[in-house]
Amino acid sequence: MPGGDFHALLFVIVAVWILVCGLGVVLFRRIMYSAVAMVFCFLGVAFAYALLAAPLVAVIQILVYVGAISVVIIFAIMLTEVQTGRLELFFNRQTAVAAITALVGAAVLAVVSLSADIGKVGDQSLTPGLRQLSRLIFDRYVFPFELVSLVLVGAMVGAIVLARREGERP
Amino acid sequence: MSWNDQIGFPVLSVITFLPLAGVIAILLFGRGRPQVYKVIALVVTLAAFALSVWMLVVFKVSQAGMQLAESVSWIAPLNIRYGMGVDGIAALLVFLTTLLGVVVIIASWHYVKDREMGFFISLLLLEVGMVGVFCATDLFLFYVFWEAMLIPMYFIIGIWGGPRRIYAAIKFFLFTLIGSLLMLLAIIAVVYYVKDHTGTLTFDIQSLSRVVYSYHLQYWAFLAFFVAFAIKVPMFPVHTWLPDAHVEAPTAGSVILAGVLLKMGGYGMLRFCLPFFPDAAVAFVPWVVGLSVIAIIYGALVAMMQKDLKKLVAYSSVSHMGFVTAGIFAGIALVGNAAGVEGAILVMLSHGFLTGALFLMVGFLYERTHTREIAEMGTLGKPLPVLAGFFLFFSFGSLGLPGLSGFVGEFLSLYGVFEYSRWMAAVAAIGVILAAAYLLWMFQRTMYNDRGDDEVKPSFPLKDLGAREIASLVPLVVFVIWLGVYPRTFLEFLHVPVQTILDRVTPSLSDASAGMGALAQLVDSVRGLF
Amino acid sequence: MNALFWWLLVAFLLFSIGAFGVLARRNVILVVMSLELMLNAVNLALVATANFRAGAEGAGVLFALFIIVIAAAEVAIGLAIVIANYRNRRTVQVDTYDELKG
Amino acid sequence: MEGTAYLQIAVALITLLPLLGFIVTLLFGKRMGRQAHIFPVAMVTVTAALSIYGFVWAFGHRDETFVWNAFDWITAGQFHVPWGYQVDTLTGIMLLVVGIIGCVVHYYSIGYMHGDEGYYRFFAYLNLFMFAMFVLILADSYLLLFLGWEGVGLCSYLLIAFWFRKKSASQAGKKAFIVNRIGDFGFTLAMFLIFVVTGTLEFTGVFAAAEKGDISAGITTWICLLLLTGALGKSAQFPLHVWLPDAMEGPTPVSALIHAATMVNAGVYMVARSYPLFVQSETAMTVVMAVGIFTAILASYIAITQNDIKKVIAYSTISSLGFMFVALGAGAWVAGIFYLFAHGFFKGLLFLCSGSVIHAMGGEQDMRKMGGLRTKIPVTFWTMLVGALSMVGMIPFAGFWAKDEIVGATFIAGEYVVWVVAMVTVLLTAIYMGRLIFMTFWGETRADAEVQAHIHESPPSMTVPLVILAVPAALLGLVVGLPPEGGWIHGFLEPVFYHPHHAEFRLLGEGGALMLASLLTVIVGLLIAWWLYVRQTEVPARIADRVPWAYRASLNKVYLDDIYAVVPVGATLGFAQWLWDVVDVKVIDGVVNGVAWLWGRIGDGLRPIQTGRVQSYALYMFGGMVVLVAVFAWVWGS
Amino acid sequence: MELNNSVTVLLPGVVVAVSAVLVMVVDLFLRRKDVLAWLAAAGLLCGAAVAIGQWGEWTGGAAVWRVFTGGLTFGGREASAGFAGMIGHDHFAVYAVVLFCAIGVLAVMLSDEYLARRGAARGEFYGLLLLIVTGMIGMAISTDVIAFFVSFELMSLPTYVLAGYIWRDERSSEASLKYFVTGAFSSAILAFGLALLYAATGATSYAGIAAGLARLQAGGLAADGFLVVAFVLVVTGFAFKVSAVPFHSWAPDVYEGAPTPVTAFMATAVKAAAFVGFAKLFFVAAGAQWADWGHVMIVLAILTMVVGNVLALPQRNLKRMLAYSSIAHAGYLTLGLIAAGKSGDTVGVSAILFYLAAYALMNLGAFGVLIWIRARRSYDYSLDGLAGLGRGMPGTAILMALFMVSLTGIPPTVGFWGKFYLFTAVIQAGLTWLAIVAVVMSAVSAYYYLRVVWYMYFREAEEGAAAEAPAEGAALEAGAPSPQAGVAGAVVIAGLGVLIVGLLPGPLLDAAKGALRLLVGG
Repeated sequence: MPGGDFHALLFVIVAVWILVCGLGVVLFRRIMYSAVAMVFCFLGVAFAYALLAAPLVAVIQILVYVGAISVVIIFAIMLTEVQTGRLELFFNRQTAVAAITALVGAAVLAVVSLSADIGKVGDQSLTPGLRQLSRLIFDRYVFPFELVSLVLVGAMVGAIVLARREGERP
Repeated sequence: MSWNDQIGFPVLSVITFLPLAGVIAILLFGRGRPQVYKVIALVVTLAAFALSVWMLVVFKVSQAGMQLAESVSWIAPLNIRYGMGVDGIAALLVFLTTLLGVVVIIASWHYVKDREMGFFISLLLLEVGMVGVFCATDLFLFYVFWEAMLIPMYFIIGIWGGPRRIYAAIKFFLFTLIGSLLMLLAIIAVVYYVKDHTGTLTFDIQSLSRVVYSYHLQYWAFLAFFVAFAIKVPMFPVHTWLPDAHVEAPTAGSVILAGVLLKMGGYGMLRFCLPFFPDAAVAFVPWVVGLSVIAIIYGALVAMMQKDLKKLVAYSSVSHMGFVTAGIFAGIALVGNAAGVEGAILVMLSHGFLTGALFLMVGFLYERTHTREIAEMGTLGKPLPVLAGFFLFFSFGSLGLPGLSGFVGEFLSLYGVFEYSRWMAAVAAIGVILAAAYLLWMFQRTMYNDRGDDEVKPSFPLKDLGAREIASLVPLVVFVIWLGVYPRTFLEFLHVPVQTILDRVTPSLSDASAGMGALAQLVDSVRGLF
Repeated sequence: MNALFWWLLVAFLLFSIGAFGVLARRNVILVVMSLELMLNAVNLALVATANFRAGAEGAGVLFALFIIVIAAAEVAIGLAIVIANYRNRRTVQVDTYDELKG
Repeated sequence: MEGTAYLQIAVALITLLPLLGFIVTLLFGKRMGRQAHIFPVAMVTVTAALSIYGFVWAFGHRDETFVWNAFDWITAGQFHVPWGYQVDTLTGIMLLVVGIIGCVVHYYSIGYMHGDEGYYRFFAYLNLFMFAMFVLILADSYLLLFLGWEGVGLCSYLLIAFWFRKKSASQAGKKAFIVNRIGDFGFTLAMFLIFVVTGTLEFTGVFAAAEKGDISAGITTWICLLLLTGALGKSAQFPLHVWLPDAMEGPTPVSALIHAATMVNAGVYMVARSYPLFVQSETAMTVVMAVGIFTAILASYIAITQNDIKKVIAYSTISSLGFMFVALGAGAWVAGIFYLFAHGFFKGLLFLCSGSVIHAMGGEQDMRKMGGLRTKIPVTFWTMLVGALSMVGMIPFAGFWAKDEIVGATFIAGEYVVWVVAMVTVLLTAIYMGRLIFMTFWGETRADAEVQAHIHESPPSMTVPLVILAVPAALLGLVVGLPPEGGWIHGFLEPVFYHPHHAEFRLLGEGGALMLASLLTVIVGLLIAWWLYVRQTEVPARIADRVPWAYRASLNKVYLDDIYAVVPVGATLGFAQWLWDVVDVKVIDGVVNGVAWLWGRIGDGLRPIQTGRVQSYALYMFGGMVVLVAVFAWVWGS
Repeated sequence: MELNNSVTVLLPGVVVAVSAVLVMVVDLFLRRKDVLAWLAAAGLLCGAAVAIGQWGEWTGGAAVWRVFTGGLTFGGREASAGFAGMIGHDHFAVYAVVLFCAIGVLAVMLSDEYLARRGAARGEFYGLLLLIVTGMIGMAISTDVIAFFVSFELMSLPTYVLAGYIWRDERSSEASLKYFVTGAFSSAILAFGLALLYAATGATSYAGIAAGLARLQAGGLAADGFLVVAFVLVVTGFAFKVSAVPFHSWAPDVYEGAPTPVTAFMATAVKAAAFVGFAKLFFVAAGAQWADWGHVMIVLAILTMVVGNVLALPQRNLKRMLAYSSIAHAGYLTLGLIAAGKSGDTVGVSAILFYLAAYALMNLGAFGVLIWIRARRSYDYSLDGLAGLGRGMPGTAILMALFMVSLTGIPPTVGFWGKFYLFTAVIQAGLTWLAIVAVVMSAVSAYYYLRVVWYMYFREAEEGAAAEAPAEGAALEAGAPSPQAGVAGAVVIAGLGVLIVGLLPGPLLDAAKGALRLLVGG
């Protein structure tokens, strides 16, 4: 168990929280419930980040995921809410196979990888502080940083292109 | 860069690429003007033929190795060179190719109606590839020509062929392609084997054929090369593309196909299979000769049953080419059995003349009767005496009448087989009887009367051969007789190169492993692949 | 099993849950949501590693940050595509989009 | 060789002139129309003169063998054969036979073929034949002999099928060539074997090796038997004789020249030429004799019921050739050649006469429709009578002396069974030849009135040759064959057959007795024939009724053609059909197309995997990934 | 003037990225939209030129370089590393950059007419296209998984958009959706794989990963299982992008549905970028382990070759057929990776580089011909629609035949050399049997490639099918000059390239070889 009993307890709580909410996302029949579960799941992940001594990521997780992505998704849901289909259509025909595959997949991945030994893994937090991170971003990681900005430009342009109304021209 | 050191003139390149120049000239000046492009085609092929005759004249028969050689760096990173050169074998085949090149141009003068210019361009391009195959002294250049040649042939069959032309074209293409792709792998393996062992990367055929290859490599690479060539020859049981291709191809295509393309198989065996992989070649002798003998008999028997004239001639090719492979491989089975090999080469030449001519005849018949069904003909000797005369001449040449070209080669190659195995020779000799049977039966059913006592009268007027058609046949007649009566002219070219090949093979004969079962060796070497 | 592996186990499970959502849910928006779950699993693994692995120098954290941003871009584009399709077909049932096949 | 320059030129011209005649006639004959014969006949006349010169040379140099290698023909590796000519006394005899008869037949053909639409073609073929035949007999190696051998086969094919618009003619031509090819199969293998053991195919070299004992006995026997196979085909011996009767479809001069006087003798000539080989193999000699005698009696038996005048003569030819083989097999080599010599003339004569008869009867060949022609065509009658008497072996015609030597030789050789069969054959020969003469020339003319009105003697171009041939047919024996078994011809051929059969002939002894016996047999036979076909013409029918199987067997040529149609021919065709229909189309091509089809089917079969639903694709991906992990972990773990 | 290496290294990418923005900005202010294509092409060409200059700098052609950079020079002739190992510039990357830019230029030429005809916005299109190229360049020069992944996404996300660019077209938007779902799915898997790699080695730079792996190996730890999972997950991401079976299923649908110029671009550039980027990742980060890890690729390669070729057989839609054929080609290319791992030398990778260029030429040509035909007459990309093309459009048909022959791999075309070089690598690696499989499969492929030829030449067109007006010609902008010249130009360039490089492959082979000078062990 990581980092002593208290830590372990927190870990269990967070882990269960994340996984239950995750299951909720994929299992709830009403898509709105799923969306809510997703938001809680994101929050759980943010707690996990905090637990893992990465407060910056936790904050950004909340900002971006809970604040932005979830909202966008909920908008999209509302936009397409008009027809959610009949009840039996929440899952597709390959659900059983998919479930088995996912279970087996999780099992295989976990068993194969986690039975291995990858050497010494420290117990205490090694995560650099905020100041250090900012330095890194604008020094070593300036290249991906710039690229990410291009990704955002691309996403913006792309979304605009696709979401344009009928007959609308730039 | 070293252009040819003997005569100062790259005659082989010129022969090879003259037709290409013709193609360019046609594209520039010949559009929409049939007379112009036909004349251009005729002129360039004639020029190529004249040059190839000149090449034979300046060729020094007693000199070993490649002559009239040219060599220029082509693809430097892989040390692939543009290398041209001929030995006696190649020289003769180049000559055969250019001769048939002229013949088909003359014979096709009025043959196709549709997209005629494309037809002549295809023929010329085909000639480039064929001559190139025989001239190349760089393994890679050889391969490039070998494959490039497929495409014009594919078009010739596919566009101007008979009703089942698409099937035939694709079958032809795929069969050859499978073989040549396997060959490509073997080429790579061979070349890099040499590189690994000597440190030099070279595609020069002469250098490669002096290396001693490991057994594993020899066995499977031999088989890869052999399959490629066997398909081309074609040997039983990979022959079925041939009848289809022949039947559907237009006359010129059939002539080239039978006259030159099939020779490439035999040529390839002589140039690659034997000198590169002598041990494997020797070990496979019983199999190859056995298959060849089967092909001889099988081809003859099946030919006998054909209802289509072209198919009959096609299967007769299977039978005749059996003598080639049998002769070549029987020739290496014993020390000093050059007769078989030289005979095999003569068969190739003679088959080029004869079967080419027979296909021309069938084409001429078809132009007159609009059928190739043997059953729909009969007593045509009456209205078409000249045609019948030529037909008879070539038929007898084909069935191996002494004094005509077919005999010398078949006799020699049979003799080679006889020295190797008397029983196989005896069985193969039955093929000669059968050849008489199917050819004479064919002749009887078409030119003579085969239907009781009434003369069969064609319902339409038949015109006998015209001057142009006769002109396309006469050169073949000349060479058929020449080769039959005075084969020395041709044989002289063969002594030295054949001896070179045999010298290369001879050490393998005494090799203990040569006695091992070829299949066991092969299985072993295939296991090595994995 | 060390602490990192426990966290990785959670990541695997979340990842598989997300995968199940992608594979089985009909609503294409739910598919997009499931994809986000998967990316969160990745981030969890990264941050956990960054926390526990010696010598990582914060790379994991930064990677996670980048992925979060990319996820946002992905959602934007994904939803735009969903909307475009929705406009064409008036449905969000992803398995009805099978005009192209074979 | 000194002093042979003229001979060299002569020999070269002998082969070249007919060839020239052939080429010129083929190219320009059509334009020359009715005059097409001039050039070829002139060529052959000169050739005949030259061949007589050749004979004369041999006559003057009987102990010499002239060999001239004109040029290297085939040189390939270890294999070397020149194009060379050889003249010795045996060749001399052959030159004489071929030259004279060939020339005569050419002249005869001018009249006989007059008006035929293929007039020029006929002369061209005849010239080509002369070329090939001369190459055959002049060749100094087996291979060149084989060239002539096949060349005459080709001409035989062309000439038999000369009237190719008749199905029977085209069929017969094809049959002749293919049957000969079967023989040539053996010939070819024999040549291979000879070359393998001796390293040469030139006669001098081969025979020198044979005499030195370089060839083991077993191999010698094999070589001889294989050579014999070739001879069987060419000389129409059982079981390859079936082509010759059919060959009568050709114009009669062809029958005379090719199928009686020259080409069919090639087999005999070849065996005689291979004398040094054959004498070393007792087995081969015995086989030769056995084949010969069986063929002789078989042919005679068949001949006796044939109604076609040419068929009768054809079977008589087979029978005569059988006799020659008997002679060779019995070791009476000279007798064999002597008989060949004489046979050439009288059989040529007989055929030409029959041609004259047919000509007179307006194309009718059935003897049942002839009769009483004795007075209507006297020249033909008398010359044919000479030929027939010579054929049956009536003293003092040429045939008598030759045949008697052969029959005697069998007895002296101790082959009594053979002798008895030979005597029966002689009797049968006398009967059927008598039957032929009597049915044709005696009795009432049984032809239609219209035909009868047109019966006329042939033109001089035809009758003169008859007379020319009748002279040697009658007198040759007296000139060269006396005394029996020691005549001039024996001395002449001795250099070739250098182990002569030295049995002293005594008139009042074994030889005389045998001669008398055979003469009596002939006379008895002729009398029987006279009785059956002139006096009691209804008896033959009654005999036929009494032993219908024997009659029908004879009439149907012992059913050999029918058997051949089933066993070798039918079986081959059936097998070929099976190969084509089943093996080629279904199995081999079936596999080829099947593989292609299979790929297509697999492609079609896999298409549904591409469902079009994106989640299936994701499932493949995830599943694939999991499987990869599992497999890879398992592989690596183990 | 000496500048920080990091900046000069980025120069080609910067040029392209700036062009992307420039195009979109100019689009806002300019009415004449045909300028945009010129602008985009110019940007790409500049990027390529800069890259070529960099190549020249290393190979001694410093003068060329100075012309472009006004005197900027590198410190030496070594590969340059920037941002503390985040990116690394070498011949390998330069080769790739030139390749991407060249493909981009051809894609622009192919697109302009198409977009005009479909009435789609061109500014955004070129902008996104250039962004994608920027992402590709990023993949090529990255030496850190973070940079790599971000570049990967920069390449992927706009591609989803381009696939659905004609959003009114149901098929186009469906293709886009499918591509997005599967693409995002695989991105997540890839990201997880990279995360696990990071977890295993504690590093994100390629060099760090390599060192970490070496440490693990040296430490004798039983880390294999972990690495297997990490590795397989990364390979999954790779296999998805190059459409290797069983991660290929998106490709046929997306290729068929996407606008044809986009399909052409995806089939060539995206695949090339995936191969280039992942090859660098595999060989620099995991070079030592690659010989073992190559085994998993063997399974993928065989499956890919077989399924791709076999499924191409029954296709009668040319775009779809080419999609399957591109799957098959991915299989051949994968052989190069395996060979490189197995033999431990570089021939395999340089064979891939050569093959990618060859494949780009012939595939762009083939798609270009389809666009060209579509622009000239009503054409539904079906095989039957090609009937009689040899007579109706002889020049087009000749070019198409050339591309098909080249795809089959018959000399003297560039496709042949690609296969030759690849098989050479495979055989040298001692995997002859694998080469035999490839050969058999390429014989199968000959059937469907040649079928195109036979439809064009051996079949006659149905009456009245030919010479119809373009189906959507009405959408052409009034007054705009005919943009068909671009398509024709691209096709002819591709055709000439196929033939000329086919006849004289030396320089390109040299380049492909030279590109590896500093890769392995770097």
